[in-house]
Amino acid sequence: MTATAASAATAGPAAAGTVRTTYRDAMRAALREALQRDERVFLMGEDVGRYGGCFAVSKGLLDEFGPERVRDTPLSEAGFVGAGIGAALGGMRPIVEIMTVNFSLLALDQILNNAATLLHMSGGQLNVPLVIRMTTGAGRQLAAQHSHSLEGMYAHIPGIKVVAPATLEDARGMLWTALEDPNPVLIFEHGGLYNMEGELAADAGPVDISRAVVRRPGERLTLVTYGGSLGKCIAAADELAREDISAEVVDLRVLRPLDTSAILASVARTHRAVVVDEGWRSGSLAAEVSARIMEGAFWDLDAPVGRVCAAEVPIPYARHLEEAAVPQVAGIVAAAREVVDAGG
Amino acid sequence: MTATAASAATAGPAAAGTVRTTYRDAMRAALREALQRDERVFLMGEDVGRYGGCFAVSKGLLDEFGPERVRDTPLSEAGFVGAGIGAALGGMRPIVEIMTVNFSLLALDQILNNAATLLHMSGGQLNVPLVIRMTTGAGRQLAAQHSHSLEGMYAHIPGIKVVAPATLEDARGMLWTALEDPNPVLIFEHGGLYNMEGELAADAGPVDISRAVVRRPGERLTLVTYGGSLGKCIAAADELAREDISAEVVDLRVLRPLDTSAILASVARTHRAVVVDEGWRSGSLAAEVSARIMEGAFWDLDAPVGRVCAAEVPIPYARHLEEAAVPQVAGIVAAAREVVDAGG
Amino acid sequence: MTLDAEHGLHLYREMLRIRRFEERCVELYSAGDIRGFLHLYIGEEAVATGVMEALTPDDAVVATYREHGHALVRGVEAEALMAEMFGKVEGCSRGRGGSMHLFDADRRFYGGNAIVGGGLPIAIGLALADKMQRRRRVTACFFGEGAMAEGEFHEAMNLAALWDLPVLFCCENNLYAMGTALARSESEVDLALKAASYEMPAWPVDGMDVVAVEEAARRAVAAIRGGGGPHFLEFRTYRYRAHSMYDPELYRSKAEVEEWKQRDPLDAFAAHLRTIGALDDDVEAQLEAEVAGEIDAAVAFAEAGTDEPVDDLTRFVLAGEAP
Amino acid sequence: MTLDAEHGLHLYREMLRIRRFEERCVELYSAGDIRGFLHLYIGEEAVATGVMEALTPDDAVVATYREHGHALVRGVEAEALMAEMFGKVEGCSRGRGGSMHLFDADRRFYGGNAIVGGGLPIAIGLALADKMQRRRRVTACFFGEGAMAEGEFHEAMNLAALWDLPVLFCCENNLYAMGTALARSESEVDLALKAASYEMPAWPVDGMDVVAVEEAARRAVAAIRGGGGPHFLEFRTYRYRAHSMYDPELYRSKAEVEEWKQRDPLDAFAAHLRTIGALDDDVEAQLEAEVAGEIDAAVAFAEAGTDEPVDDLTRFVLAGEAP
Ligand SMILES: Cc1ncc(C[n+]2csc(CCOP(=O)(O)OP(=O)(O)O)c2C)c(N)n1
Ligand SMILES: Cc1ncc(C[n+]2csc(CCOP(=O)(O)OP(=O)(O)O)c2C)c(N)n1
Ligand SMILES: [Mg+2]
Ligand SMILES: [Mg+2]
Repeated sequence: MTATAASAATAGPAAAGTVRTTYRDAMRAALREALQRDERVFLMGEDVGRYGGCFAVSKGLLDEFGPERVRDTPLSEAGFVGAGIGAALGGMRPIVEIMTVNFSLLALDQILNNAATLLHMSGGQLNVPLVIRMTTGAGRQLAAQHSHSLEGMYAHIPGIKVVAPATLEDARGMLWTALEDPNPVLIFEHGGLYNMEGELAADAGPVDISRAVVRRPGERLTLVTYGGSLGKCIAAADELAREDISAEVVDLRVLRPLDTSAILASVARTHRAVVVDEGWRSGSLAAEVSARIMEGAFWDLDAPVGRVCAAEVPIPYARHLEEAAVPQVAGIVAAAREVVDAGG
Repeated sequence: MTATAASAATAGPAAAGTVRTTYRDAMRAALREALQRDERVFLMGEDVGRYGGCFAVSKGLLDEFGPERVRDTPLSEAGFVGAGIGAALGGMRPIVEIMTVNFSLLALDQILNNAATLLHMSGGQLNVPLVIRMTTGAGRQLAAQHSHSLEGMYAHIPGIKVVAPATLEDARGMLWTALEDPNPVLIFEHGGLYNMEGELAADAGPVDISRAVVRRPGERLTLVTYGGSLGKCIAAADELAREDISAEVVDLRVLRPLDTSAILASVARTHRAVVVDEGWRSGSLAAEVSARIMEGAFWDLDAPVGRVCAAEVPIPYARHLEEAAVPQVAGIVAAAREVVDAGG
Repeated sequence: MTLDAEHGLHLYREMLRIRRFEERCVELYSAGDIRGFLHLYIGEEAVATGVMEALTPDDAVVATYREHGHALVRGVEAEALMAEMFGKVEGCSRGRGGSMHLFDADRRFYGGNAIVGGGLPIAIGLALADKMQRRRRVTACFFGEGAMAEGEFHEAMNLAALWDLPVLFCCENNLYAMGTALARSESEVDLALKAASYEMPAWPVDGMDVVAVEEAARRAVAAIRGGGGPHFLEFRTYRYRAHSMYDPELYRSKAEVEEWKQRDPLDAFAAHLRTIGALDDDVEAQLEAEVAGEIDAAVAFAEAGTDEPVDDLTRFVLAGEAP
Repeated sequence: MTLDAEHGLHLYREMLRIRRFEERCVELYSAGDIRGFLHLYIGEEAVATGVMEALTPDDAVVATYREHGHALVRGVEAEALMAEMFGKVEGCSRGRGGSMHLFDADRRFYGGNAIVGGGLPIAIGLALADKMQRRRRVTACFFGEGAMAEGEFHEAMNLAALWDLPVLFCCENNLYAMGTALARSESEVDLALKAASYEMPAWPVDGMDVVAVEEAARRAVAAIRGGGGPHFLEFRTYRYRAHSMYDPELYRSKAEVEEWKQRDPLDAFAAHLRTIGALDDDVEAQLEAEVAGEIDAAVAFAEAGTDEPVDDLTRFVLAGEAP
């Protein structure tokens, strides 16, 4: 099962000093810690309070921290994201939750024209220490208005940071670091990961949000991925290993700014790469990764960099079509084989 | 002057049967023709009527066609773009004008979640024959909320077509073809082109919106570009020619779907390429072009594909900083030299 | 309005079709035949049923993700709806939309929109097309009270009023937006009053009384068709079930739910029909049997349905293209 | 409110500073020293002047692209403003923002927003921070009447009212949004009435009368500071000049403009000051000289300004990073 594969790859063997948890609970623990450690922190979004969070991430926090700091909002994405920007300017440390990335388009004006722009446009006077969390991705048969992966669009915007926790450690640790960052940080949580279960160090805490990480070392090719596709890449690497194709799996973790050196370092070793991204292929983050490999490791390459992305369609409801629309293990394995067989 | 360079490259030498005109007037002629030829066509947007269009493109059309068909809207981008979608579903052929691409973010929910999605999500029942025009790009010292080039973000979205007229012919000819298209078509007009002057065939009419075009043939490398950067690439090619570097200039014209075969055909001849794009570098359309060349012409390449894009900053007001932030002829020439000198 | 027996039975039957259809959907969801989100209309049946009575086939309907009932009473076949829920190509959206995205162009049923407030601008656009083409058609747009906090709602209301568009705004005020009570989402909880601030005729209607709903809708539609411009109706109703399938319902009391059930649109109306002698046990049994038959047939149709070929995945991304 | 001479002169002086500053800007624009868009406040000076009187340095201000006057009377140095218009690094935004994006964090002047309606959500967020931190500060948010058609306006109004936030919404109703007359952008042209639909105290004010503006602003600010929640003021005023620098003004008559000029906020107030003996030719001449001196110094400062090094282009894209 990809979920445990992913967490296993990161949590390592269950050891003393680890607890069994889920991505959802790890995220909630991070929220609780943030609310406890810094009274400037508050969580704001639709149904984060009384409802318990649309994916139950914030369940219980209302009782613990009250309606001021676990603040239910009306359906007003632009309004409450903008309010988060203003509150950040006013000295608070808001965590704004947007239920699903598709809805975040309603707030994109605030995010791009204000949050990402104010610091530079004001000549360095106004930084916006805001964290925005949202769910992304397909896999739950929620159809075309709830299933897209638009994080690549956000990764195009200067003035913000974009992270995608793919493991229990990162679900637990990225939030605090994001809150400490003086800039707007967007956290993309893949909806398919919330139930991912695994072992997490009992003392797990903040993690960096600047570096990509090799989740699985390998020699023959590099699989570059992030978020909901990490588990699939680990599974693909396992399958490739059975064919004696040793694949290295790089988890980008941070989608903006990209950790280019980590990508290039891996490709310098393997000379081959496939980028796996649940976003639509054209103009995907995968395209940027491919272009950077072109620019930074062209002479190292033994074959063209491959991409496994979402089909360029609105994600359909029917399970078989949804599965066909987004990267799957078999497709990753096939793409890896192709790249390995190609060229010299 | 780059403008005339661009138009010269397309209109050819002033001949009998040509008229001297501007990009703005060509666009207006296209609007007038559309309103005359098809009574289902109407133009809707902020200040398209009584004000005469914020860039004077629609000046005079109100008097000719009346306030029903040259319809001023309140400041409600999501509202009137959505109304355009509904009107298209209702049998009209709306042309919706959004003043500037930065403001279009307010309507992105309607464009992505509805216009681009309805046909597929309804199983083929509801196509949306809508045209949306907007201004894009820097160069007029309008600063960070009026100067960005976000067309690359739109080119990421399945279910729409995206075009960028860079010449007088295309300003004159793309609109009608877009209106005949059963799908939503976005037309990006670079603000720096409206005053571009040149010769246009007196009988200029509709042009295709499916193919990229070689604006200037060459052998040593390919400059792939579109929109506001075409004139700069032509000028760069002229300068390179003086150094005996023969550069081919490909005008993408259509940003979605990309005419990949035209790009690959050129690179197959020149074996080298630089992509020039006024969008921010990371996640740019240029990255997609580079990735496609990687995938489709890797073995033809004698050097890594280069990119000349906008600096990853909100576009500043100060002229010297704005100029430094977006591609300029000198930078294109330098990148071209580098690619030509690189490798074998 | 004096209610004749036949029409009364018709209304009751339509509400019953919605109720039983959705009850079956719940079973099928548990069985795994239906997936994704499933938003039930149970408790609110009188609203869609009454409003649709006021519309002609030529009018248009725009609804939300809670639209099974609207689709059913608008005349979309139960088979096509159930097949859609099953994700089958025989579904009304080829199985691509599921519960939240039901479409039927022939019946001018424009979905099935799951972006809260997202349907309103489309609705006024449909009405704009009618107005510009001098067609005397009406577009009915359904949305929940939660949508009234969204900017798109306000932009659409203003454009409709400003341009005098033939739109019937149907606010289904079931008091909650997921877990958010009206008083936590709107500073003005009198929604008809709020809508009136757009200079648009607006009034509240008992959404649990199908006759009151039909009457109000007919009045509004007649006015709109007569050139009276957009109208807004606030239907006061209640959702009995969870927002979607999973929902601990921490935000409201069981007692509140029970109270509303005392005013159940079907029970109350059935009782009334019995008093006027339009309904008795035999008729009721017969109705139930007919409805059950329709639903059984729909389920059988859906079960016998086929998956859309995977090769068709990219079909209809753009119109006028080969797959 | 009885007006003492000293305060009256102060108000007049502030309005004069705005008017003369912008008249100079027009010359500098023609000379090519100022580029891009330039939106003049001439005719509307009484609004910013009166409102700022009601604020303390601790309060916050959010304005639009038509904000030279607001910045000036808020206390941003004319030098820093003019240098910004010139695109110099000595400008209040390092020359990166220009006329539309004036910022001064020390004076809690949060710009300078050129997305119509875009500043309102930020303003309520600033107020939310004050409320959560139990600070008795007020955030004044300026916007034009055209912004009231934007969804962001409505979302912000509702949140402010719902959460009882200390915001003063200052609508500068100059009757036009570029070329679009109020009646073509709002179905309800009584904007105070419209705002009241959010259950928020709201009233119209003569925006050509600086004393009336100050009085209304003081009343509202006192109420807000006292915990009375958000207030909305509609300032009825008029823009004498083009929307920006290029504008054929096809959408209004010269006569209309002339009519409004008869009610010029400076002339009318000067006349009043003369009747109460607070102003005479000598004082007037002295004021003009002082203001001219300030502006000359600002222009000289701007002309002597330096360009930000191109190497600093990517500085401040992210905070806490080396250039
Ligand atoms: C723009 C947007 N934001 C959030 C959601 C998630 N969501 C789906 S339904 C819903 C509540 C809507 O409440 P209401 O409008 O009252 O309709 P109801 O569900 O009560 O019928 C929310 C928050 C969404 N679908 N779209
Ligand atoms: C979201 C958005 N849409 C359009 C514009 C272009 N625009 C700039 S000012 C303006 C008119 C605004 O009118 P109003 O709000 O009344 O302010 P005024 O200029 O009259 O002071 C328009 C349409 C913009 N800047 N932002
Ligand atoms: Mg509701
Ligand atoms: Mg105005």
